[in-house]
Amino acid sequence: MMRSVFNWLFPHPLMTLLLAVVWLILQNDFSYGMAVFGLILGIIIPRAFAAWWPDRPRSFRMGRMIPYVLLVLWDIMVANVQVAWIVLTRRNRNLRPAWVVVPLDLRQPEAITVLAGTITLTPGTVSADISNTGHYLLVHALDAPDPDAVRDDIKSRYEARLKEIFV
Amino acid sequence: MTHWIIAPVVLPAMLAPFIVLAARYHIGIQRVFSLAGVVALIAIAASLFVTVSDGTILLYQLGDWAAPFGIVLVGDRLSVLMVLLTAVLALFVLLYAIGSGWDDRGWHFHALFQFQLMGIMGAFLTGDLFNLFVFFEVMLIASYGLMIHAGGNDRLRAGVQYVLYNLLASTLFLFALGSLYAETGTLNMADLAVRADMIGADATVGIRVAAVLLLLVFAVKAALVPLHFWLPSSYAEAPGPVAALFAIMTKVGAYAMIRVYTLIFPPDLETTAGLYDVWLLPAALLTVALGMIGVLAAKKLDRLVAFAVIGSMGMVMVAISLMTPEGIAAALYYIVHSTLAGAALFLIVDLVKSNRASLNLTALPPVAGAALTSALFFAAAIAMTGLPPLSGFLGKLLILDAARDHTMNVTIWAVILCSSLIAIVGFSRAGSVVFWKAKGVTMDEQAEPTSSANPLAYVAVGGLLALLVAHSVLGGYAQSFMTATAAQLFEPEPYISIVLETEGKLSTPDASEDH
Amino acid sequence: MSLFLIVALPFLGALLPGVMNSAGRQAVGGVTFTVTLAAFIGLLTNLPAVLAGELVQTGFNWFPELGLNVTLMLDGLGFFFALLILGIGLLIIAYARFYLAREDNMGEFFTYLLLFQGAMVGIVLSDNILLLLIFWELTSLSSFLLIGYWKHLEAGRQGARMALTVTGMGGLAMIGGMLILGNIVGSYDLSVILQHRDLIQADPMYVPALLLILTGAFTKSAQFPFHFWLPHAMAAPTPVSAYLHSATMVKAGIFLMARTWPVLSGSPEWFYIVTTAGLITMILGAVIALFKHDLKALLAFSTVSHLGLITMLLGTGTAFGAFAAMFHILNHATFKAALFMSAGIIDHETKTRDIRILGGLRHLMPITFVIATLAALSMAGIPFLNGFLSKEMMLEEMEHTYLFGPEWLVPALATFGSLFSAAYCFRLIGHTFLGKKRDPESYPAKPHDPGAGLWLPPAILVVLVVVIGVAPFLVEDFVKIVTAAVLGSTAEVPEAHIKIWHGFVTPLYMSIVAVVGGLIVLAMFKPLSRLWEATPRPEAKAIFDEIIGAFVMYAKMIIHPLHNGAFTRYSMIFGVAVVAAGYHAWATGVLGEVTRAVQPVGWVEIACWIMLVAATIGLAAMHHNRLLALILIGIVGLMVSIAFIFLSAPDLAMTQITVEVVTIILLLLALNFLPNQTPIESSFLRRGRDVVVAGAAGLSTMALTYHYLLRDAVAAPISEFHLANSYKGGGGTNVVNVILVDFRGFDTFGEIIVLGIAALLIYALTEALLNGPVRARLLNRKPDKPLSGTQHPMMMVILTRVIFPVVLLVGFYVFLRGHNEPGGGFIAGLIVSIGIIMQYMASGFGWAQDRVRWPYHGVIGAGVLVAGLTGIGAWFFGKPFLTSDFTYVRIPPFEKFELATAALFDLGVFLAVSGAVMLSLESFSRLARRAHVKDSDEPMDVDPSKSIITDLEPSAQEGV
Amino acid sequence: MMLASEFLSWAMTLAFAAVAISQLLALVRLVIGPNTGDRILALDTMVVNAIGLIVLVGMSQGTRLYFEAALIIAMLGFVSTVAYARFVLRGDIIE
Amino acid sequence: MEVLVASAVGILTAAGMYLVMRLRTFPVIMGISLLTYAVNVFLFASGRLTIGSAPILRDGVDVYADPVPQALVLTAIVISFGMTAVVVMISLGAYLGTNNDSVDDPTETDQEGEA
Amino acid sequence: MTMQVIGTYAVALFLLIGAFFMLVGAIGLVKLPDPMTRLHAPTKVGTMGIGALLLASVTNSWVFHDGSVHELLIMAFLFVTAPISANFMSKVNIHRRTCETPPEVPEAEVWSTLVERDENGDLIQ
Ligand code: NA
Ligand code: NA
Repeated sequence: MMRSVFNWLFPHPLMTLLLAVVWLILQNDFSYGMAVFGLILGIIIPRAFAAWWPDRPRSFRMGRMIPYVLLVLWDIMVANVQVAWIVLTRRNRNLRPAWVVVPLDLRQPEAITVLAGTITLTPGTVSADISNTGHYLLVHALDAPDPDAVRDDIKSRYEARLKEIFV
Repeated sequence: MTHWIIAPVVLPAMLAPFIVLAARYHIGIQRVFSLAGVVALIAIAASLFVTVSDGTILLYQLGDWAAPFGIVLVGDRLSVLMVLLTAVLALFVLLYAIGSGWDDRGWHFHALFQFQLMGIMGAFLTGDLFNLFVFFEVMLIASYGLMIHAGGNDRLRAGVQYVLYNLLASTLFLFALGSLYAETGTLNMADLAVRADMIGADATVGIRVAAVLLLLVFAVKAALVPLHFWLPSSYAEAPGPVAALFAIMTKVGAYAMIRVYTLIFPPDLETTAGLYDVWLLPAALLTVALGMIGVLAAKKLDRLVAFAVIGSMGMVMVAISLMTPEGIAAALYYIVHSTLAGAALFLIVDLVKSNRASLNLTALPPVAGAALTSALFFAAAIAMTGLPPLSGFLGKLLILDAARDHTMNVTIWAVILCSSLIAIVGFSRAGSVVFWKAKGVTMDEQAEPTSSANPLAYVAVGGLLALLVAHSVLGGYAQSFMTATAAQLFEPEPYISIVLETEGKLSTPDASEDH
Repeated sequence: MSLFLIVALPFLGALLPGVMNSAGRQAVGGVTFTVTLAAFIGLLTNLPAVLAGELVQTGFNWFPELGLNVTLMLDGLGFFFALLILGIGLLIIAYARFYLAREDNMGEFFTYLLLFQGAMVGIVLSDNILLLLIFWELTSLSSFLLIGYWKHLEAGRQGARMALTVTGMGGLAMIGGMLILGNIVGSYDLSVILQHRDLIQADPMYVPALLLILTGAFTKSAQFPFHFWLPHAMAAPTPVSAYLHSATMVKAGIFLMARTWPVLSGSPEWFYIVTTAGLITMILGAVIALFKHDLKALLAFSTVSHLGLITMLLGTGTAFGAFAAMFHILNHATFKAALFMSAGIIDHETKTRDIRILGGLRHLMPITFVIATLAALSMAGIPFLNGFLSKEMMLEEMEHTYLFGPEWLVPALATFGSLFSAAYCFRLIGHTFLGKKRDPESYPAKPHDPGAGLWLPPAILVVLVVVIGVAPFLVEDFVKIVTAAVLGSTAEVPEAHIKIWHGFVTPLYMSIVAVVGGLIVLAMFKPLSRLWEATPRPEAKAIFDEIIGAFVMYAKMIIHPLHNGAFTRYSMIFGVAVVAAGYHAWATGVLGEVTRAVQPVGWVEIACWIMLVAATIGLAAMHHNRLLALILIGIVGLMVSIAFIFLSAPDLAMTQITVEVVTIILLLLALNFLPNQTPIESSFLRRGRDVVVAGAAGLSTMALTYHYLLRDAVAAPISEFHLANSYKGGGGTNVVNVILVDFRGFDTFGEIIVLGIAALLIYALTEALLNGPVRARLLNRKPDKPLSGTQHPMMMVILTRVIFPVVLLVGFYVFLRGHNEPGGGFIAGLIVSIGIIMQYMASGFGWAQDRVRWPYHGVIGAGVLVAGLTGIGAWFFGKPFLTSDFTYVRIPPFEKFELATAALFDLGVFLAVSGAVMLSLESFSRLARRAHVKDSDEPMDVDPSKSIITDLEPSAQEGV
Repeated sequence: MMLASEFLSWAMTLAFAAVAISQLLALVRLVIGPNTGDRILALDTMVVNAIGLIVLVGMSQGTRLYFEAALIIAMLGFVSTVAYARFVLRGDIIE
Repeated sequence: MEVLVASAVGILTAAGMYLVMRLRTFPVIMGISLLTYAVNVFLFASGRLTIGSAPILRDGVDVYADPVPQALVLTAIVISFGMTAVVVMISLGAYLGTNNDSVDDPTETDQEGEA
Repeated sequence: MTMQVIGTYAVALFLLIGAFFMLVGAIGLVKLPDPMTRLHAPTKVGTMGIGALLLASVTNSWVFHDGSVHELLIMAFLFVTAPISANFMSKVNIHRRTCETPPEVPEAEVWSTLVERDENGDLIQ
């Protein structure tokens, strides 16, 4: 009973939290009243629009998400410098762009999306497409003399961690 | 403060969304509400008319903000006259739309109709120039909807041009408004009048351009040649009752011109001297001539009437361009006449259309129910061509008489009289082809299934013609009202002082003038 | 009886015949006769006053400002004409009752006839010349209806139109003349005008006025060169011809000349114009009449001729001339009406009016023969008949009239005209009635005298013909009273008496010459006729048709190429007109001093400017690629937004950005159905011309902008008040928002209505298209290019699901703070709409539509109602519409916050905007729904977690 | 302090310049294309750069008033990019 | 600064007018859009140009950009959005019905009448 | 005082970093040889550039004003939306064949962009 009421109120508790935080940041006002107001909105909006996100993943490990985010941010910074270097110094004819096909172990759309987003955000690679069954990800690499290495890197560095987050 | 003066705007503005919200699937309920609304509008307009006919000027400060900071509605003789005319026209048009079933041939007729009324009423009542723009847009966009009501390829193609041309005009309107604000720093018409007068003779370029751009905007609305190109096709292709309602739309342009060029840029204002008096009268005469020549040249009855409307707008504009009290009074008399006559003609054309294979002016099988329809056409044509005894003739006489002392009086008389002749020839040709030739042509084997219009449709047309008769018989009374109206327009001080000196929220009466 | 009633009776009575049509022909005819009789008797009650020389007057004000009042007067002249109109009217009505066929609509006929009668009586009794004009034109209109009465006859229609055109033209000319006259005298009352002969004739506008008024009179009375319409009017039923075209209407012009005689006549202009026109008309009419084979045509031209005669008499400007004219009017009315009715009888009985077919009828139709012969002989000027008397007087007057050339010319011409006049009269008698007796079967129908109903009316007239002819003294006093009325105070009525025998004087010789000559001419008719036929002569109808045809052709040449639907040209003319008028205003004004300093330019501004300009010019240059054009317009929008930010207008920037997104979505939705390329169609020259026009427009706006930017307004702008009172009176610190929802909330109210209407229109048109012929086309539509198979990519679906609630939150945030910070209902509405559109785009129409809980129609309606009711709410506090109020409240744990009615209004704005945007876009995409792809219930192409390929699952077609 | 603020204003100028040049470069790509994809990309870049420009303007004017505008572009700007792309891919952008 | 704004208005107007005179509805609508931009900037400029002083009241600040033209332009933007949507829809309807997106309408004079 | 000096330098530094990366992104957009490689430069380098500018703004607000972090939201939005844009632009390139054709997918699958559908929208196998 309590459980179902909770589920009804918080179809996605993380979203409630996210909205409350966004509200506070938007207001630039981290007062108690604002937080309460933000929470109220965080409850109302997902509740009212619950139908727009069916089949949410119920198991999502927030704790493992944070190190993942930090890792990605670090990778973004490093890779940015690399790509900048390539753009500024490398001649076009010395560029080795390549398609990389990444077979996926992940099955949840949310998880795959996060992986694809991560790949895109880390410079040098772009998630270009997915296969019609969703079992392969097509990635384009700006400069990849060894595409297989890129593939393995993606799988080990990101997908493995995501498997831990989206169980 | 009485709230009645805003009722002509708010009533349709509330009725329309209500219809959309609550009755969009029930044509019967829509009709009842729409009709009731229009009847109420007439009652309101009539009582306002009584109120202002003694010269009272009604002021309504929206949001309780004093002019020129907020928007005001002003009801004087002129605006209330136009409101009443619109309400009365709306009733008969609505009756026709219901009687002929036009309102049920597409979606949202009644909502659009009410919105259209709201726009027109607002345009007549507002005392703020930007607000006038907004109401123009309300009026126009509703008219787009009504014009293409029920769809159809020809109508849509004509609609495209109608909308595009009016978009150009709206753009021009904004240019004019920007110029005016840049030059004067205000938008209220009374305040504009005060500030336009403050502009010195050493810097007149800005205000002159602004005045001319505004004039052109209204000229487009009034279908003044060469800015009339939007009219023929759109009026011809619009559904009958819609074209009939549009008869008032050109008058909005005439109204605005009268208002702005008696209040803000009166004829004796030095800074804008030599602008409209150079161009307006020749253009108006050209409009009269072109309209009536168009009547003669028309190949289809609906376009013939459209050109007649252009011609009659030309008559109105000739009277306005005289810029004398007599001229304005004549223009107002003619405006009422031309609105009723134009509307009646478009409705009659629609009656013909529903009973004839096409509106082409060629011999075709007989028009069913021709006797009544042709009698109505004959009467309306008499009115439109300015033959006695209907108000067209009287209005023409008034205009000719008003032009007596003008330097170009001979030209004016010659153009108007010759154009009348052309119109007579054109209408008699068309009428005899459509109604008389009928018996000469053998019945077509595959005669179109004719949809005979409901008696209500005939009541509507008859009503409009009865109004024309009343406008003629009681023309003397009408004319003394118009004369009083013109006098009020040429004595704008009470208007200006009422608008600018009435206190509103947080304002002192002279707050606007102390800087 | 009151003069009003006399004029009004026919008009009021005109309602009856039409109404009583079902009561039978007898009733219709009877009521018409009764009405006329009543008016006739009413007129006679005024006879004593007229005989006493009184002027009967009555009137009331109608258009006092214009000087158009209903004033009537009755003097001898008016009485005379009214008597003719009503008296002959009675006979005609009786005649027509029997003349009209069963299938003719008698009610309609008599209605028109009474209208005409009323108008005629109105003309002759009017004291006000504007009123007279009204009746004048009414006779044209009613005669149009009467001539065209037999609608199936081509000739009738053409004759009616010709008559209306010619007399209408005259009427319009007369309006001009009357206005001038009124202008000179300062009154439109005849009784006043007639007192000002000297004033009028001294005025420089006298001649134009005279010409215009005479144009009216001549057209109406069929004087040369306007004579040609009358014969064509003969297509009318014979009673109409008899009534209008001989006895009454055509005499209206004569009446007018007689009426204005005291002030217009006597000048050389009058004399030369009127006399000449009359003389020519008289001779021309007589000659043509002789060679006409149609009885009615012959009579028509004879009428033309006699009208010329009367005109000529009036033209001389002498009292005797006027006297003779009046007398001849009386005589002509009697014999000509009788002749027309006789012709009608012949037509009715023999079914032909062709003189060549007729002949010998005296045996078969003796009564008709007697009537017609007496009338014709009177017309020929045979003694003891009234025609002789007035013709003698005419010849006497002509004897001392000198026009041009030698002294004998006018008398000789008058005699010549009379000669032909006698000739056609003899021909009428001889070729119709005389000749050898023929078998009745040799006519198109077996002729015999008609019933009394038909012959009695002309018989009565012929009795008058004879009585007046034998005992002219019976009418002499009356004619003198009439003449006195014509002359007014300008001249004395002549002493002369009307006598049959004057002694052996010149007119008698002239008369004899005419009669004898007439007989000789008739004897030589065959060779003369051959000569006539062989002579080339202008055919009036052909000329008229050609003129009208030319007018129509020129009208078409002007109108159709000008209004050929070429919007490109319409818009060019618009541009040129605006630029020209604006330039004129600029060039004629005085350029003021620069009062504002130019602000410095940073090079970011320059970069933005370059981008804006490059995108704009690129758009104009590369618009043929429509998708590229859309991308470029996106850049223009973006740059304008940035400019707004740079120039301190954050609200504008936000609105611009959001509107831009929605617009592009909308245009892309439309472009899906449109060709992707715009073909290059206009020629190089055309494009060059357009560049010039566009360049001029651009330069103009640039100059104008620059002009205003460097100068201050004439007084401080009203916005100072808004800045000062926004917080105090509107409760908000975002002045733009306070203006929008409070100071100028009424604008905003109108604006959301515009958006609402736009959405309703789009919805309505979509419905019309989907339920019309277009639907089939949409269903069968094939994509014009290969399409990718990816419809709802997973990545977008998932990420927008995360974004969506945040977008809603931001929307709410923007809405809430709009009153104090950039934002507000508009922007919030657009943000939320775009959030929802995102879902439509990501997960598909069907999927998203299933999740929409409120119909967009309702949202729009509710929005407008909320805004409107917020405004109305103020009424309950005695405040005007849209008066705002606000208060600050504090509910723990929240900070103090503001509650404002403006927020409620803004909520209405929010609802209306979002509803309108969504309804519009939904409608657009519904067009594609029926197009080619079935909707999917699944939100994404691929959902690996379900281990199925959703696309392979057959899914039901989504309804719309 | 003097040095720091000078450095800041110099950096600000440089940043403005960089954004301006970036925009112009993107415009070049947009005009030369050659593919629709390139053009959409160029537009997308310009939209993102515009955010940077707005942030810079806000910083240089010392105001936060332009934050919402930048936020909206960041939040909704991609919608038009997606719309253009969807148009190329599917013709119908809402299906 | 003023020159930039004025010339931008001029160029937007010129390009807009040029496109308005094209033969197909789509470029004409583009042209109207450009004209709308032009007039919006013009209307905005009627309050003169002010940098860095948005009309949002702040303590101690007394120089603000003129808010009235901003409000007017906001209204104008929204209205012209509605108008654009409508004209796009109507021209689309006309195109779907006739398979012709010419803005010129030659059918106007197609019918022959009695001479 | 010192904090403010450091803060000022930090702001300037972030500005320079942001400016640098934005410029690099734009240069890449112009310079790189084909549509797919061009995609890399602005979508990510630009993101980094904006990110640095936003950090500059945040720092600036803490140094000179009463502090704000809401710029982070902009960054967050960009990070969430950039992959969608990149994904779609890649799809455009693949669909329009304006890039090197991607390798075949193993196991008889196809890339969803290259899926063909019949007129009814059903997949063609
Ligand atoms: Na297309
Ligand atoms: Na706002």
